[in-house]
Amino acid sequence: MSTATSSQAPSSPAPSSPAPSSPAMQLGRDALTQAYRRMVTIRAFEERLHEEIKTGEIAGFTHLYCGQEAAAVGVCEHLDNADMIVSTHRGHGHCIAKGCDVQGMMLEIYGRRDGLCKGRAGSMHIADVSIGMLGANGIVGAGAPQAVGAAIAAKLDGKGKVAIAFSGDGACNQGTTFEALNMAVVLKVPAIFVFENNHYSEHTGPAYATATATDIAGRAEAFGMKVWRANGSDFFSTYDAMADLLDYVRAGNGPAAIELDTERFYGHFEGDPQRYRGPGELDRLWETRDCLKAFRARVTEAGLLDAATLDTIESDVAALIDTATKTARAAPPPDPSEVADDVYVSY
Amino acid sequence: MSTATSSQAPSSPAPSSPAPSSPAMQLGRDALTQAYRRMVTIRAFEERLHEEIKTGEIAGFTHLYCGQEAAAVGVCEHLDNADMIVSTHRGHGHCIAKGCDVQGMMLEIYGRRDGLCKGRAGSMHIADVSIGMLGANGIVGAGAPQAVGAAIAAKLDGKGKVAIAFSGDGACNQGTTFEALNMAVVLKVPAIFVFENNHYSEHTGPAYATATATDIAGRAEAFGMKVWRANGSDFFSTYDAMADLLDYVRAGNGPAAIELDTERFYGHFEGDPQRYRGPGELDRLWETRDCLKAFRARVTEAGLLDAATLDTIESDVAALIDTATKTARAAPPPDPSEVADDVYVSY
Amino acid sequence: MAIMNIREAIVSTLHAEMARDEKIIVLGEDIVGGMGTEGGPEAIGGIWGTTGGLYEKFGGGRVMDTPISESAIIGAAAGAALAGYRPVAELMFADFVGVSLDQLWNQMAKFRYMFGGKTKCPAVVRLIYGAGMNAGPQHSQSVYAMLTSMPGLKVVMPTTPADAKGLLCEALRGDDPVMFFEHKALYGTKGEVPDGDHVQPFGIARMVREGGDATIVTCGRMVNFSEKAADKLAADGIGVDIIDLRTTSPLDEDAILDSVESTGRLIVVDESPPRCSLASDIVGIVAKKAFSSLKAPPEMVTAPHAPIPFARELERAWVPSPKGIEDAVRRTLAWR
Amino acid sequence: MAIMNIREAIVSTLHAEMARDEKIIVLGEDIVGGMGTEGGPEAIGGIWGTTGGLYEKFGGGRVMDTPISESAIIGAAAGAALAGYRPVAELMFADFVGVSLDQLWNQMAKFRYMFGGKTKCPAVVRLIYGAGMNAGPQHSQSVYAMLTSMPGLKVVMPTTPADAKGLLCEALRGDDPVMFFEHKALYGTKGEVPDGDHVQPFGIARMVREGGDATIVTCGRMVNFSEKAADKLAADGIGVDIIDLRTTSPLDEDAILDSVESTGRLIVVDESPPRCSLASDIVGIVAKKAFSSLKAPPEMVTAPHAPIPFARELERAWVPSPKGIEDAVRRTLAWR
Ligand SMILES: Cc1ncc(C[n+]2csc(CCOP(=O)(O)OP(=O)(O)O)c2C)c(N)n1
Ligand SMILES: Cc1ncc(C[n+]2csc(CCOP(=O)(O)OP(=O)(O)O)c2C)c(N)n1
Ligand SMILES: [Mg+2]
Ligand SMILES: [Mg+2]
Repeated sequence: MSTATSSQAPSSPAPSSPAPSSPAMQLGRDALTQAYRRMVTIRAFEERLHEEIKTGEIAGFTHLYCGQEAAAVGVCEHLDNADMIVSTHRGHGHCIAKGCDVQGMMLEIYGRRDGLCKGRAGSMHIADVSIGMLGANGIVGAGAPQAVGAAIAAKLDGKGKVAIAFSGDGACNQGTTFEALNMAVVLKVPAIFVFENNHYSEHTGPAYATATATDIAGRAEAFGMKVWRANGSDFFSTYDAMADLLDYVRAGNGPAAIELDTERFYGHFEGDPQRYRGPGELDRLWETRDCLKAFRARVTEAGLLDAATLDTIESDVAALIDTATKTARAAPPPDPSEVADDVYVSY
Repeated sequence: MSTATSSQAPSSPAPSSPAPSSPAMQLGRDALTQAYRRMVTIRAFEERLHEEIKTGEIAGFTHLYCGQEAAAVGVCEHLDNADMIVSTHRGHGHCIAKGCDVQGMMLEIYGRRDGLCKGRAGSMHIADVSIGMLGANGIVGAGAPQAVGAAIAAKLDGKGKVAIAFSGDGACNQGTTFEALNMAVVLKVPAIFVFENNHYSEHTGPAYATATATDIAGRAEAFGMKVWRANGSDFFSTYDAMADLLDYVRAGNGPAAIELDTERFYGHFEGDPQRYRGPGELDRLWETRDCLKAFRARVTEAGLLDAATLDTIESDVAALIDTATKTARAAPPPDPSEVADDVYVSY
Repeated sequence: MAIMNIREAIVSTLHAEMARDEKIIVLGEDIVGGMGTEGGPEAIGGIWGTTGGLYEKFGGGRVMDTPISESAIIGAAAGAALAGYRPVAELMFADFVGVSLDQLWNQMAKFRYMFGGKTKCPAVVRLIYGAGMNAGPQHSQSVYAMLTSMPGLKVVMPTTPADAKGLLCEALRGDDPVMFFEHKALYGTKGEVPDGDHVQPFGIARMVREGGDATIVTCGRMVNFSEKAADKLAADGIGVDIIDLRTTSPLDEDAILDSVESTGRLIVVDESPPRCSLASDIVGIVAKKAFSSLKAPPEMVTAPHAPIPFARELERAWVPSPKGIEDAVRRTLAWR
Repeated sequence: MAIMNIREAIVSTLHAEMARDEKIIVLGEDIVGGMGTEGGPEAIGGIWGTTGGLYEKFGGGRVMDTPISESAIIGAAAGAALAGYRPVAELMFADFVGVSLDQLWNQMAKFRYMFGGKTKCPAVVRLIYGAGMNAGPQHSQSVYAMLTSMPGLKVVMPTTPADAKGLLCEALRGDDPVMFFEHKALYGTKGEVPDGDHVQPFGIARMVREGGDATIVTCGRMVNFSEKAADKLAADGIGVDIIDLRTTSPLDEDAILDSVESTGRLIVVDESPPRCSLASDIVGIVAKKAFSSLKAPPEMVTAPHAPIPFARELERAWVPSPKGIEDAVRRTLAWR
C-alpha cells in the first residue's frame, strides 16, 4: 500500500537486513559510535529510572521509552539543532536522541531547581527549544498540529529544515492528529509524522482500539501523503527509511509519514502491572527485538565496530548516568516562593 | 478505490443511468410521488426563504440546501422514525426529508413562539428527536460523534435501526469526524456517514482545503470502513446506493460511508456574494445538475409518473409553503419572560 | 452501613445502578483494560479501579472501551443520551475537557434548551481531577469553575463515600447532563455508606461542622484541608462553619447565606487559580445578597495565577494549604 | 488622526504590522476566501472583512487559508510561535474554542512556565464573539471569562477603533499568547485612530466618563450599553464613572479600586451568564480589597443562566440592556 518501498513490513518482528546501498551501513565509525552511544544512553537512563522510582524519590507519572531506542535515534541522527521535533508523554528517548542534556533531564525528573525546566515539567513535559526539542507532551495527539506550525516556520525560513511529530499508535486515533496530517498536505509544509507502533495504547492493543491497527501509515496515505514503513526496533532499518524520507521532504515535496514497528520493554507507566501481556511476552521481546543487541550483532559481523569499542561506550554511559543520578538525588529542590514565576514574559 | 461498485463516479456531473435492477425504478407510484413531493417541498421551502430573507424579517444566518434535495431524500426515503439522523448547519433539507413539520420549521426560522424549537434554535439548530431528527448543528463536525452514540443505542435496541450523520466536504477536515469514523468501526455500530460533497466549504474549494478532495470516501475507507459513492444530484443514484449500503449496515456488518457528489444552488449563507464562482457556473449547474429536472425526465420517460401528476405535486407544495410562510409571518413572537426556561429538566 | 472508600463506593454504585437500569451504558479509555491483548478484557480493569468488573458482568455491549478520542467519547455519550440511553463517559483526567469541550458545552449542555425543551440528555461524565499526585500542569487541574459557568450542565463533587454513592445515583436517575468530578487524591477516603437505595439530591450542601465564628465555603479536597485548619483554630477556641457544597451547579445559596448571616465572616477555599473562579463566584453572591451581614472582607484562599508545577515542593506551594486557610480565618476575625 | 471603524482599524493594523515585521503570519478559515475556486484567492477576502488584501500583499506563505480544523489552526500557531514566528490565528467565532481549547489552555498558555521560563509563545488568537446578530446558541457567546481564568493567556477586547489598533499592535509586539476578542456587533463602530505608531499597553483601563456617584465596570459591547444608561441617569443628575477594562488579563485593579473608593458603589456589566463570570470576578476583588469603601451591595448585570436564544425578542431579553444597567445603578444609589 506504501507508495515508497518499505525496508521492512511493520508486522515482522525480526530486524531487517539492510538494502545493499544502506546509508546506515555507509556511516563512518564516529557516526556509528554516536548512534550507539545515544541508544545506550537512553537504555541506561530508563533502566536507572526504573530502579530509582522504586525508592519513591521520584514523583508523578513516568513513562519509559526503553525498547524503542532505535526509533528515536534512527530518526534524530539525521537532524541538527535547526530541525525541530515535538514529542509525547513517552519523551525521554526523543529528548536524548535530539541532544537534551542528560544531567538536566535527570534533575528535571527528580523535580529539582536546576532541572531542564526548573522542576515544573517533570518527566512528561521536558523541552529544550534552543536545540529544536519543542517539548514532550502530556496530551496525546497535541504535538502533531504543533509540528505543522513548526514546519510552516521551517518552510518560511527556507533552509531545508523539517519539523517532526512523534506519535504513538494510540495517538493516531486522536482527531488532532488527523487534522494535522490533512493541514500539512494542504499547506505543503516539511512536517514529518513518525508513528511509533509499539502495539499498546496504555493497556489496550491496537487491534482493538485502532480500526486499521496493522496499517497506521495507510491513514496518512489517505490524505495523499507519501508514507514509509520500517522496523523501529532496528537502527539500520529506521535510519535508512528516514534517509529516503528526508531526501523527499527536504527537497520541498511537502509532508511525509513513517510507521515504525517497535516494542516497549516496560509498563505503560512505572507501576503498571502489565497483566495485559501474554505469558513469556516480555522475555520474547527482549530476546528478539532488542535494538542494542541487533546493532551490536550487525556492526561487529560487518566489522564496522569491534566489541571492545561498544563495551567502552556502555561503561562510559553507565558512569555518566550514575553521576547524573547521584547529582540529581543530592540537588536542591525548587524554591516554593517561585511557584508563580515565568507565567508571562511580562504582565 | 471503493470496495463497492459505485453507480456513479463522483466527478461526473450528469445524472447516472440506473442499474437495470435499480431499486428506485422498482418503487411504486406512491413512493415515487412521495419522494418527488419531498424534494419539491425542500426546493420550494428554500426558494421561498430566499425571497423572505430579502424582506429583513428573518434574523440570523440561513444556509440554503437548495440543489442537494436528491441527497437528503435519496437517503431518508429508506428510513422510518426509529432510524436517526444528525444534520449540519445546512439542515432544512435533512429535516424535511426526515419528516419534520414544515409549518413548525417555518415558524422556527421566523423565530416565533410556536416554532419547532420555540424560536430558540432558528435555522441552524432545528430538531425533532421524536421522529429521529437529532438536530441540525452549528458546529461543523459535531454531528458525526453523536451519530456514533445514536448507533450504539440502535445496536443495543437490536431492531436493525441505523444512525446517520450528514457531513459536508469541509466537515471531513474536522478531527471529530475522523474520531467518529474510527470509533464506529471499533465499536462495530450501525452508523452511516453521508458526505455531501457540494464542492465548497464556505468560499473555499475542496481542491484547496481537502487534501484528497476528489476522494473523501477514501478517507473513511482508510479506517477499514466499506464505502459507496453516488450522484447526490440524482435521486435514483443516491437511493440505489443507499439501498445497497443499508442492506449491509442493517445486517449488522458495522458502519459504512457514502460520498454524494452534489451542488448547492445558492450562496454559502444568504447574503453571500458568491464571487468565488466561475462565470456562468450557476447557470450551468441549474442546467445540468437540477435533481428535480432529472427526476421528472426519468419518471416520465419511463412512464412511471405523468407530467400532470408532477405538476399537481408542485402546485400542492407551493400552496403548502405559501400558507406556512404567511402563518409564520403573522405568528406571535416568543415571550421574553421565558428566556431562561427549559435549561434543565429539573434544577 | 458498610465502610468503604470513595473508589469502592463508585464502582459498587455503577454495578448496582447498571443492574437496576439496563439503559445505563459505560464508555471510556481503558475502562475495561486489556482489550485486544493476550491478557484479555479486564486484565487491568480501569486505570482508576472505578470500573472494575463491569465488562464481565454487563458485557461489551454496555461497557465499551474506546480509542483515544475524547471528542468522540463525549459526542457519543451525547448522541446515546438523545437516543434514550444513560451513558456514563469517563474522562481519565478532567484536563481532557480541552479536547472535548465542544461536545460538553455547545452540544449536550444546550440540546434541551436549543431544541425547545422537547428532549433531554441524561449523560453523566466522570471527570478525574485535582492536584496532589505531582501529575504536572496537564493532569492536575480542577476545571469545575469552567463547567459551572455553562448553563445546561450540572456539576457535582463528592467528598465522602456516602456522597459518592448518593450523588452518583441522583446523576444516573436524573434527566440532565451531569459533570461528576472525582478527586484523584480522595479515592482512598474511607467512610460509612448507607446500604440499599441512597440518593442524594443536588443543590443541598453538607454542613461539615458548625462553629459560628466564621463561614468556610469549599468543595472537593479542600474540605479536608479546611477541617485540618478548623482543628487548629478550635485549639484556640475559634469555631468555624464548614460548608461542603457537594454540587456547584445547582448551588445551595441558602446554606451559604444562612451561615454568613450568622457569622458575618466568609472564607472561600478553592483548588484553582483565582480569576473567574468558584471562589469569586461565591464571594460575588454573598457580597450582593448578604452585604449587610458581612463584618469583614471576604477571603478567597485559592491557588496562584499559574499552571500547576510538577515538583513536590512547588505543587505543595501551588495548592491552598491548611495553614493558608487558618491564616485567612484569623485575618477575617482580626479585621476591624 | 483618521476616522475609521473597528473593522478598518484591524485590517489596516494587520497590513502595517506585517509590513513592519516579516515574522508575523496569519492563518484561519476563509481568511483569504476563494482558494481553490474559479473566483480565486481574495474572491471574498475574509468572512469578517478583517483580513482583506493580506494574501495579495504578503502572499500565501505568510497568509494561509486553512481547512476546517480549529485544533490544528491553534496548534499550528502554537508551534510556529515556539519556532520564532508571530502567528495571528483567527477563530471565526469565539464559540469554536470548544473544538480548540486544549491548544489554547494546555499548550500555548503553559509552554513558557512548563518549559522553565526558557521559551516564549507570541501567538495572537483573534476571536470574533458576542451576541446581537441572532446567530444563536453556538455562534454568539462571550468566552472571555473562561480564557481570563487561564494562567499564561492575556485577554484583550477593544471597544474603539483607536484601541483596536493600539491593543493589536501591543499584542503583535509582545511575547505572550494573546486572546484578542472582536465583538461582531462593534465592527462598525467609528472613531478617530492615531496615525503612525500607536501602541496601547495592556492592563490600563479606559475611563470612558467620570460621574462620581457610582462605578460601572464593564467591557466590550456593554461599554456602549452602559453609556446609554449613563445618559439616561445624567438627565436625572446622576453621574457615573464608566470603566472600560480593555484587557481582563492583566486587569487594571487600581482603576477599579480608585473609582469604587470614591463612589462606594459598584455595578459590573458583563455580556455572559452569571456563574464564575467576569462580573463575579470583579466583585470578588472589590469586596476583598475595597470592603470598607462599599456603601451598597455590588450589582452584577449579566445574562441569565441560559444559552443564547435565536429569536430577536429572546436574544434581546438575554443580553443585558441599558435599562437593566440603569435600574441597577438606581438600586445601588437607593440602597440604605
Ligand atoms: C488527550 C489524552 N487522552 C488520554 C490520555 C491518557 N493516556 C496517556 S498515554 C495514553 C496511551 C497512548 O498510547 P500511544 O499513543 O500508543 O503511545 P505509547 O504510550 O504507546 O507510547 C493514554 C490513553 C492523555 N494523556 N491525553
Ligand atoms: C467548528 C466550526 N468551524 C467553522 C465553522 C464555520 N462554518 C460554517 S459552515 C462552514 C463550511 C462547511 O462546509 P461543508 O462541510 O462543505 O458544508 P456546506 O456548507 O458545503 O454544506 C464553516 C467553515 C463552524 N460553523 N464550525
Ligand atoms: Mg503505543
Ligand atoms: Mg461543502
